[in-house]
Amino acid sequence: MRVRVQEAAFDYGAECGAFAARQEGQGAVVTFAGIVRDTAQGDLQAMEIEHYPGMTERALARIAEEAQTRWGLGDVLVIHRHGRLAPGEVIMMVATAAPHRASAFAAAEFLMDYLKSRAPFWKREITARGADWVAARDEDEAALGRW
Amino acid sequence: MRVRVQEAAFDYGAECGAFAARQEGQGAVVTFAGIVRDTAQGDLQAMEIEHYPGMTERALARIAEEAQTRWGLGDVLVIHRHGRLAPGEVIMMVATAAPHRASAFAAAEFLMDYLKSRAPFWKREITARGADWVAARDEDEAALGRW
Amino acid sequence: MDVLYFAWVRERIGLPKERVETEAATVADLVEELRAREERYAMAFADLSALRVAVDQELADFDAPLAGVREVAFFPPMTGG
Amino acid sequence: MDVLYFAWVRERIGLPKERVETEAATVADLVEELRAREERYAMAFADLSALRVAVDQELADFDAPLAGVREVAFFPPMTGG
Repeated sequence: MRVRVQEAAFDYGAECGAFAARQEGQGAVVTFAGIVRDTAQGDLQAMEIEHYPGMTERALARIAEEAQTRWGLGDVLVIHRHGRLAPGEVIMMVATAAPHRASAFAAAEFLMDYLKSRAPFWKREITARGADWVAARDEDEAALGRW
Repeated sequence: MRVRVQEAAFDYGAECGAFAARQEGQGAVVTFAGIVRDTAQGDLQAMEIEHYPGMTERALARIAEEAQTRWGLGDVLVIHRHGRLAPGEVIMMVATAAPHRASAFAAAEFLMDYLKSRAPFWKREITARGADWVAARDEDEAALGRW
Repeated sequence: MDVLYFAWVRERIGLPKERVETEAATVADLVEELRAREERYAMAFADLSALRVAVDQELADFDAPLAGVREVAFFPPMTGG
Repeated sequence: MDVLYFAWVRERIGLPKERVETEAATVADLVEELRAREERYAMAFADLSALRVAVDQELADFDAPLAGVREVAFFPPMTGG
């Protein structure tokens, strides 16, 4: 299990490749990548991500541990960036490995649902119109109900 | 949308990286990789995958098109190998890109469920004990019921 | 028409593909003709619930009509992914 | 104890962190003390349903006790991922 919180960019493809290559006895790998999406107006200059150092690492480690235990994962990886990102950049990723696909998919979705609403990150969109904090979506909170 | 059926190995990490890099306006990328898993006895020498040339490409293209339409995907990729593979090798992958994670996850699971039971591939495990065709699992057929 | 066999169906019958001249109206009729040929065909087609069929590269049922069909394939349930 | 503010709570109050000497028994009591200080605190804490709180880096409720606590943080609902 690995959890990384960092300002630096990371190579999503290289992380996926290395993760899959180190799985022994696992038949299924699922990955998710969150990408900085432009605004509806197409004028996004940057996405700024604030976080709570210390609590962030603890929250992510706990979520990853719970996923690993609950679905008997062979491995789990979480990487989340903070700071200033450009449109198209990868914000974060998770990867899960399990004997069969159902567990790998469920665990990855669980990780994402909890990470979205329970890990202390806050996004702000910077455009020529100003800087706006991204509002939490009701469906993200509601998504936790299924686990 | 890209569908590839090939005997040659492919670089799963490089495919993930290139797929994520070419997404514009999509916030979520999900990938799945199927890996050759050893037998319970730990004596797998190779996995042989037979397929039905012609029908395979048609079936995969149709499944990918349906996923793209149904979940409004920005992009979808399917790669599946045939021939002889060693334990630990990547058999196949799918990747989906969508504005939000729920669509990307659902489409990837749909692709995998249909690909497992509706694309003409047959796996055979080669061990010192002989060569055994892998039996279809009832839960794979049952998984189609949810879509 | 061309008749194709895959996986253990191919192994039991002993060939991957053959040309079959038939007046069979449906896939099920074709199966009856094949079964009557030789023991290896009877063995391969012993349990139709363990078999799948594709007609012109589309999955089909055993009651599918064969008029105008160029290619029929028989194989076990698929195990890709 | 240390009191931390993040995102728009930090912006409204105008600082990321401050040392607060308090006898408040619960988070809610602490919020009342802070609200009474200045308008910017009253503004930041106007609608508690829009806020989340962490006590010693664990998510908590507003009725959580503060005995022995070293760090309290206030912030809006999280938007990671």
